[in-house]
Amino acid sequence: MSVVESNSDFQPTVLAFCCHWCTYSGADLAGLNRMNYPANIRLLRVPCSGRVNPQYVLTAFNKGCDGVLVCGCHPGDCHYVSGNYFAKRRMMAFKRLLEYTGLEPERFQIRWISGSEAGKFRDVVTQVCEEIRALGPLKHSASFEAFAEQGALGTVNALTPANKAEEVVEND
Amino acid sequence: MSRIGVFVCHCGSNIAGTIDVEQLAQAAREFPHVVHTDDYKYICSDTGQQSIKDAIAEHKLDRIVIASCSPRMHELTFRKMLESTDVNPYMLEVANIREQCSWVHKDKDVGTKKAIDLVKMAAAKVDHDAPLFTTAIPINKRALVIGGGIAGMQAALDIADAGYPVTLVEKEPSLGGKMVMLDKTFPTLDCSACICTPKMADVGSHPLITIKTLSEVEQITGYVGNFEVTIREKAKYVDYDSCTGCGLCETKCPSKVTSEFNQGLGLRKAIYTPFAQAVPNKPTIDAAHCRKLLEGKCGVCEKVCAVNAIRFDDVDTTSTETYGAIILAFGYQLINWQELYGEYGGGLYQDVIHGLQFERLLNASGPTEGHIQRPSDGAEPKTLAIIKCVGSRDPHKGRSYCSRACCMYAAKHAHQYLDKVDGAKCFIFYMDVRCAGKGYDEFYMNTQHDGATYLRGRVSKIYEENGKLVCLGEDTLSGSQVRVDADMVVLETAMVPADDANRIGSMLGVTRDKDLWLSEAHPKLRPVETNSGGIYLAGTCQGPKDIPDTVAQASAAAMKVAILFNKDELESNAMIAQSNSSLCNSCGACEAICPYQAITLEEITRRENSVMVTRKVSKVNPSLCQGCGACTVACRPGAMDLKGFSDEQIMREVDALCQW
Amino acid sequence: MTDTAPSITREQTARVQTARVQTTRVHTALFAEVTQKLRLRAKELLESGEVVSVIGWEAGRFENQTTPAFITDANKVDRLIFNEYCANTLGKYVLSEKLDGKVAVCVRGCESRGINRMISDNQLKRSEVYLLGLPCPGMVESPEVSHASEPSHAPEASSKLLSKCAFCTHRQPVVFDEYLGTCEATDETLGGLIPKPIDPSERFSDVEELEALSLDERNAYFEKLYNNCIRCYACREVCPCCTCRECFVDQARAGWQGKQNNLEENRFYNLTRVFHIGDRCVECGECERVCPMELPLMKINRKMVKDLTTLFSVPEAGLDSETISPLNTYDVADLEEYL
Amino acid sequence: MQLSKERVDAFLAELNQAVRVYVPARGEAVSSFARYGQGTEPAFDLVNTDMPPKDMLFPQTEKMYRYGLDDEGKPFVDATFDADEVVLFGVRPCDMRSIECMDDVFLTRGFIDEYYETRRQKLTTFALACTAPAPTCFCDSMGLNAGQAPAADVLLKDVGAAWQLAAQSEKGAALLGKYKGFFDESDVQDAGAKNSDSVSCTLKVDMDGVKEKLDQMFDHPLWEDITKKCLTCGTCTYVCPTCYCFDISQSNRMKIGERYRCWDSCMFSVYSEMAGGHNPRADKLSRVRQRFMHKLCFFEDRYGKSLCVGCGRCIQKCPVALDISCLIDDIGAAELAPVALAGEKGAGDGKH
Repeated sequence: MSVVESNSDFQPTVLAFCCHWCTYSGADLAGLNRMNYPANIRLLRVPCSGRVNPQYVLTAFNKGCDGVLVCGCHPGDCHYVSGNYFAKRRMMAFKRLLEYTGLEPERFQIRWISGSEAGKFRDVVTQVCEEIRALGPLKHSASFEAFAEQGALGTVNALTPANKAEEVVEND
Repeated sequence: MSRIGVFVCHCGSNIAGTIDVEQLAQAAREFPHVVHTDDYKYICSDTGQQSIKDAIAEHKLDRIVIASCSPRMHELTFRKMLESTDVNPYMLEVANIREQCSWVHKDKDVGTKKAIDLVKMAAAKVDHDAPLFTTAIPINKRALVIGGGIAGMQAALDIADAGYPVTLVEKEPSLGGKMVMLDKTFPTLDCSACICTPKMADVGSHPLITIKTLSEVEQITGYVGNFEVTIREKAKYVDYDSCTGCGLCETKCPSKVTSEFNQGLGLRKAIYTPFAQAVPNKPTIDAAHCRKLLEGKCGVCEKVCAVNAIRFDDVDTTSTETYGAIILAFGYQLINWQELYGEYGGGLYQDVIHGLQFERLLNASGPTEGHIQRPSDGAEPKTLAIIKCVGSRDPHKGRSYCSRACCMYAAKHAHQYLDKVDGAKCFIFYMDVRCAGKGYDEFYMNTQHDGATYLRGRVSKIYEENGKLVCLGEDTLSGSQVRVDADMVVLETAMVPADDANRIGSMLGVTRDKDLWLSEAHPKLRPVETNSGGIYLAGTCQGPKDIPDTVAQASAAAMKVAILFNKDELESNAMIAQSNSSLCNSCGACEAICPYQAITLEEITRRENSVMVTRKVSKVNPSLCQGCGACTVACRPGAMDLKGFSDEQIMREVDALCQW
Repeated sequence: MTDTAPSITREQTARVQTARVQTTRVHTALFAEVTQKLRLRAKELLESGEVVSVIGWEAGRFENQTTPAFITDANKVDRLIFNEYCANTLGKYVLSEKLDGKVAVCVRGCESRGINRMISDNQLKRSEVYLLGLPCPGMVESPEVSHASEPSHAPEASSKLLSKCAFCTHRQPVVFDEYLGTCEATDETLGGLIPKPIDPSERFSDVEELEALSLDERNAYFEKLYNNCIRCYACREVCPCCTCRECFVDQARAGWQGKQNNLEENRFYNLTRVFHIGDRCVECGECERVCPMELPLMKINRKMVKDLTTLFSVPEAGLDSETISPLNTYDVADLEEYL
Repeated sequence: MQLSKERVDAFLAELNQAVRVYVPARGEAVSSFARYGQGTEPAFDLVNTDMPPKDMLFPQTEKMYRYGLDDEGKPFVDATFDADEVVLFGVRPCDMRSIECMDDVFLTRGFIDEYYETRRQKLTTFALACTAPAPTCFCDSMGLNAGQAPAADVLLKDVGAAWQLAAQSEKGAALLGKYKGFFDESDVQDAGAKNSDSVSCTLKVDMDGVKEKLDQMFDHPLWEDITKKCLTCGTCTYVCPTCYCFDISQSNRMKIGERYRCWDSCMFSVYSEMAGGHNPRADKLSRVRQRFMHKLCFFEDRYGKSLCVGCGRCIQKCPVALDISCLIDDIGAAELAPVALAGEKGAGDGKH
């Protein structure tokens, strides 16, 4: 996987919701096999992809993640019979909604990775992380960025008339 | 204010080699509510565990983060350890810094940075952990077996022999199922009845087995250990307590009806036992054909019965009983080939029969007393065509799967035919010959040796010409068109799920696959369990299989029941869904989505804003819930949450990752 | 980045122009007749005690303005009116009004689908409401009470069809106990003066136009929308799908979002709102109509409706009270795009 | 002193160099006060902007202070009261009155809100007298004169091709003095001059005795009737120039947090919910009643004026046409119960 040069310094934060039974164990297997993949990925273990509320995905973006990956068992293999089928429908609708409202498709991806697919886990993580690295950081509002600058404890710049339309213009 | 302890494991050099464990522990000390951190060579060792226990006591820790290998490895180990401390075993989070960090990232700085993030998330999550507890579910040590074929009988016998009472429900008048209809069994050519009827007798006489024939399961509610089952026992019109099974009534009965047992090839009476060795060996009246019941005339059976066992006023009875476990063994049926295969005459030609009909023709107690005769004219067929995979491996007309038993079944038919009819010719149209099994391939080779001609290809058309059944097909090996003028054709038709599969499956929450076979919990590792606790599968209701596999699965299912019954109570899963009734708006989405039927809407009455309100709210049955959490996302009101993976916990993990 | 995204107004797209409607005698006669019948039946229902309340519309202070009316006294039925300014969709009012007994409510296409929605969501029993079906030709904007500008706004001779009515696919009620129109308010009977209900294939044309924009343009468009939202929650309060006892925005414990008005939180509110109702949206358009910031909310709602419709072949929501939400079921043969 | 309409842009552009100038403008969807320049087209023909100018002084979200632990682990609180100089140009008399109401709330009766005070001190207002009110305007019934804005620093009157300027405060006079080059000293009115001295609204309500009557109407059945149609959305409170209810909350990161205050609405049930779950205004009726009682009765008790200025925004924007002018009529027509429950207001319902 080639690293895109223009943004090669950028280290994205990519959150992966992984089901305990398949993808999380697939990731464990990748570890057991000492496979290498980008360290930008952070796994959040859930019992089932059906547990992943799309609101978590929005929260992740709102709080500062640059990309989100949702992984579960292959359809038909769900430890809980049908969780991934429900997840699939939810995510299909939600991903389209996010893309429609302006999110780059690469930033939110869904993949089925089984417990034996360590290689697939590595490949998917590598691909997703590199795609997001190439996109650069996710844009946030000025007030979010102001708070994010930790240590910059000077003037609270929000004490100026809070005209929202203006904030957008200045942000551009 | 919570008091979190963070313990970092070196795992020898597995972790410490690529992660700066001291730096990690130091960083963790800064996280909110973390009051103690430490690192050890091997935390999972006895001394490592002891040091955590000591730290809990010394620092009054109430929750623990362990940064080590995957939670899939040692989460249970550490939970067990916590059982002997004041900390609830579920106040524990494991940060996976080995499989998902030290083993996959070579750069120490990068790995350490990621490990810090992983511990952040675990610390944020553990801060919102709540103590969880399991509940004890009592087990009613009585089993219900649905289906009295070889699978059901074997399972019932095994459970009963283990010392637990069993009720065996069979919808036909006798036990035996499909196996008892067979003439001989491959590859040993044992007489099927000879090996099946002793089982039937054993079941009939076992003190712990209650047989309910002509019975159907109407309703099942409840959950593992506590199923409430309503069984409808149809009217038999004969009092089995007084009936001696002498058979006089059957002899005298004037109404003759096509015999189901003989697959439509013979006749029976309106009062009948389906076959000579039936269990129970007592007759039943077929109300649809009894003159007394239909027209009020006749009543011969009543007159001849020496013990006054005939009860024309008999009615269906239903009973509801509690069972701890259920084995589903209601078998299969043959595909309705007439509907699907118009090119084979669609039932127009009397001498095109299916395999089970052929079994009855071969059987000495069958309609022809074992002589192979054509149904149309009773003549002995000199040329026989056998067509395999009728309905199987045919996704366009039938089913896409292989019915597994037919290859051997067809070979056995050919063998028996060639054995019984002198100078006979037998042609077998096949797609593949699949004979995996002990002694199976040898049997097939012998059949070829006997003179059976195997032609590789499907028959495209059967029509009648000059008293012969012309089978047109292709021999794909030679690439030539083949025509066989047969006297009789045997179709080895596909096994398909029994009519009841869908109804009972949905009643129990057992999923069905695309062909409606019941699904096992795991295709490899849990082949007899279902996703519903306490419900097991035996035999062909799960998929096509032959007799040895069926018996093996039945015994395995029985063993699962015995294991369950060996305990007095079950421990429920602690990490399950829970509903907040003040938020629930009774929309029912959770109920619709739950794969385990663990959620029901129940009416509550309570005071809300100073007004007494009666409304429905969702309620989770802790015995049924498996903790998948699908309902929590379906619940837009936010009433449903998952213990151990709550919305709050997951949100705080995200916060910690992004903003700590 | 220069902002080339379209304006976030509710103005319709090129393909579905909002028609200007000239009120004619045909309409006047239709409305007068229905109003008479409505008053008569309301009186009978209240007098017989069959219902405790009739929900309809009455005149507002301004000419060409109406407001929801709740008639409990048979002597006051003459307050009820039905005309082309009955903009409010009334269905959701039955939830509070039914607490006192059976309620009669006027239903057009939009109300009736909302009623079905609430029945399927277990918020309402069919037996708790008496549905008075009304023929609806589509409603128009009231010119008097709009933006105040100087010199004062002169009422125009023709009025604009409400944008929610321009996208309506079912003007006539899909469920009712009795129908109060003698004739269907169809294109024929109205002499083609009111645009026909939109063809279901055109229903998503505004979504398709936005889909055709570039990612940056769409991003800019929706950022403008989020930035203009004041989070008054009128869209939530009026929605027949929004029947939670406590909205996610108020659930402090889970902490889905805070109360700041900024891009992140307004996006969270708007997208989550759509995700919560999109699988069940009856497309009454009330959320968009009530929005004081005049945000084109149906352009987000309808995106999810469109996707679910095309992906899972689901029928329009609210046509009956049995159909299960496409997100609460699945088919193993569903399209697979995540392998 | 006059400002020729042709020179308005030049003046505002110059002014905007030194201070932040806000003017009424049409947005893509609704109108509001927008920062002058950057493509903003002033819309002085608007009688009222859809959104009131109250966020100039009382932003919908206001960061109050930041707190936490610094690098050495010591706690800190960092609050800076600082604001830019702002000129609000073209604000209408009703909105000026609403600023007076907010001044009462945030600056009088023994409590001074430093955030509000800082902004208020840096604000200079140019009020624009009305000549032709909108159909929904009823300010004159609420005791205002649409041609006057006594609290404004500068009053503008339309005299056709120009605006007549009158400084009404030292701050106003100083500012006009600083930019006098843009102004003519003439007082001529041309033929196109509009009369703003005797403006009369078409919508009238009779406020006589309404407050006194409301004192006795806390449990009146009238509230039940109007409550039925209310959606309890926050539209009226958010478009109201005087609604000032707020909530204070915080967003935290690991070691630092920000405390902010944001608009809230008495229409929302969670607004009055207390820790522990008790809610004194859990039902819709008590919330609807609270809003109107606060506007027309309780505020008068405390500050001696009505909290409704007659701008008509809620009438325009209420999605169900719950019209405060109709309500005032209804109160006037309401029959009081024979035994009036004077003085018995529900406990805790005088929330300010």
